Amino acid sequence: MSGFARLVFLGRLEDLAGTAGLAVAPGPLDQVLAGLDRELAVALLDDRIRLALNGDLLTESGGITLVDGDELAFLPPVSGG
Amino acid sequence: MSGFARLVFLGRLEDLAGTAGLAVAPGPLDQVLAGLDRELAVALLDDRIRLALNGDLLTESGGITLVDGDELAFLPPVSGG
Amino acid sequence: MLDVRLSDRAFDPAREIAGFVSRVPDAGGVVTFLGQVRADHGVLALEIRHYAPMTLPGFQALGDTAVARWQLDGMLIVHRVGEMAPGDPIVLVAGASRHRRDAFAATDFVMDHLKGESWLWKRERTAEGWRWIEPRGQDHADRARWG
Amino acid sequence: MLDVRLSDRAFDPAREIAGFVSRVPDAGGVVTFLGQVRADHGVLALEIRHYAPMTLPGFQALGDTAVARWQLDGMLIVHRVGEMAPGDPIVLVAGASRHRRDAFAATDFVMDHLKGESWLWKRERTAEGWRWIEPRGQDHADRARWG
Repeated sequence: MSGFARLVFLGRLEDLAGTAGLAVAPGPLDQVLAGLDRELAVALLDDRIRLALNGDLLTESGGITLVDGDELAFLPPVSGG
Repeated sequence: MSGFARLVFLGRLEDLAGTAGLAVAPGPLDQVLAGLDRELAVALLDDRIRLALNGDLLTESGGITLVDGDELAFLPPVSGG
Repeated sequence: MLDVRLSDRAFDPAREIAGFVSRVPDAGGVVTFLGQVRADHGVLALEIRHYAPMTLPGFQALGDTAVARWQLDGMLIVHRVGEMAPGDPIVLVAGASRHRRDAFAATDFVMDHLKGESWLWKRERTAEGWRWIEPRGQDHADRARWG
Repeated sequence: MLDVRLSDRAFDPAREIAGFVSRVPDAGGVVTFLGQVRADHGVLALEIRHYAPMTLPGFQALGDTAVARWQLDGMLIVHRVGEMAPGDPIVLVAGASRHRRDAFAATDFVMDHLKGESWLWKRERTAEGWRWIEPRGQDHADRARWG
């Protein structure tokens, strides 16, 4: 059991997190986020942030549980210009 | 007096004339054309042939008289793509 | 022929174009778009971040769409990631077709969708430091052109 | 910057594009169109004849129109005359602009008008000999796009 899941922070979220990625204990996403810095957790839950699990864009962010080896990416709106 | 004017044949007219250009005696265009091969003269008078006198496109082909040093170009429709 | 690449180092647009053209001898027309870091408004550097599992597949899907929609002999998409200086190439898109309208439309289409739908995040450094580039409303208008 | 040339010998499109891009450092986007002799339908040679007092001024006027109509940092038109082989470049048009839409539109516009309004006469050689290329109805439709 246990092992690691990985969170990946893109764009400005990387700056906010102070890192491009973070190894976390697997489990329900709510629980994973509760273990993070509060300001970062709030930013990650912003409506405009999309999620990709193992490279696949998620249409719903509710009810996610990370298992060993999962990679969950937080994708802020892409840049214009 | 006298001298020369020059006729210039573009595109397929060059092939028909057998030459890219011809020096002719100055004078009214009708008279100049009358001195050419009949088949060539008929081709030059075709409605779709436009004329340029010394590099300027003519809007009317009637009443042209060539003087010494003039260059009259016969421009068939340009090719498509 | 569809060639889609991300490049984490500078590329030479003229060499890429020459290579592309040599692979489409039957095409009557080749349209290219080259985007480069503008040298005119105090930008000292541009950084583009990507997410490997999504960025390249996204470009590939966009190329596939263009190839399916127009009659193309070839399509090339090369996009820089990482940090760039003013004058550096950012993106090169090329379309080759028998009739030029297809190449124009496909290249234009890819550019309209690249800018707004790619998984890329950009920030600029000016004298005041780094600043993230936000989404633009114009991108939506650009994509809406294609129905 | 408007650069309009006729060339009676082969030119290198990649080198021309590189030279053009180096002269427009402030442009965010450069669109190019390269037309080449197609290698796919039995054409052994293409000859383009021109009339010096009208052909180059005609291209120049077309370039002037594009420069007046769009916001361009630069515009390049290079056109071959004389005899060419399959694969040889015929025409290179490039437009550079701050915003890519101007460069796309100007390049597209110039191509639509080049083909139908330039003072150029073309013939092709196939196994059956030389054949003059006639005007096409499509050229009128292409120009009509621009109102």
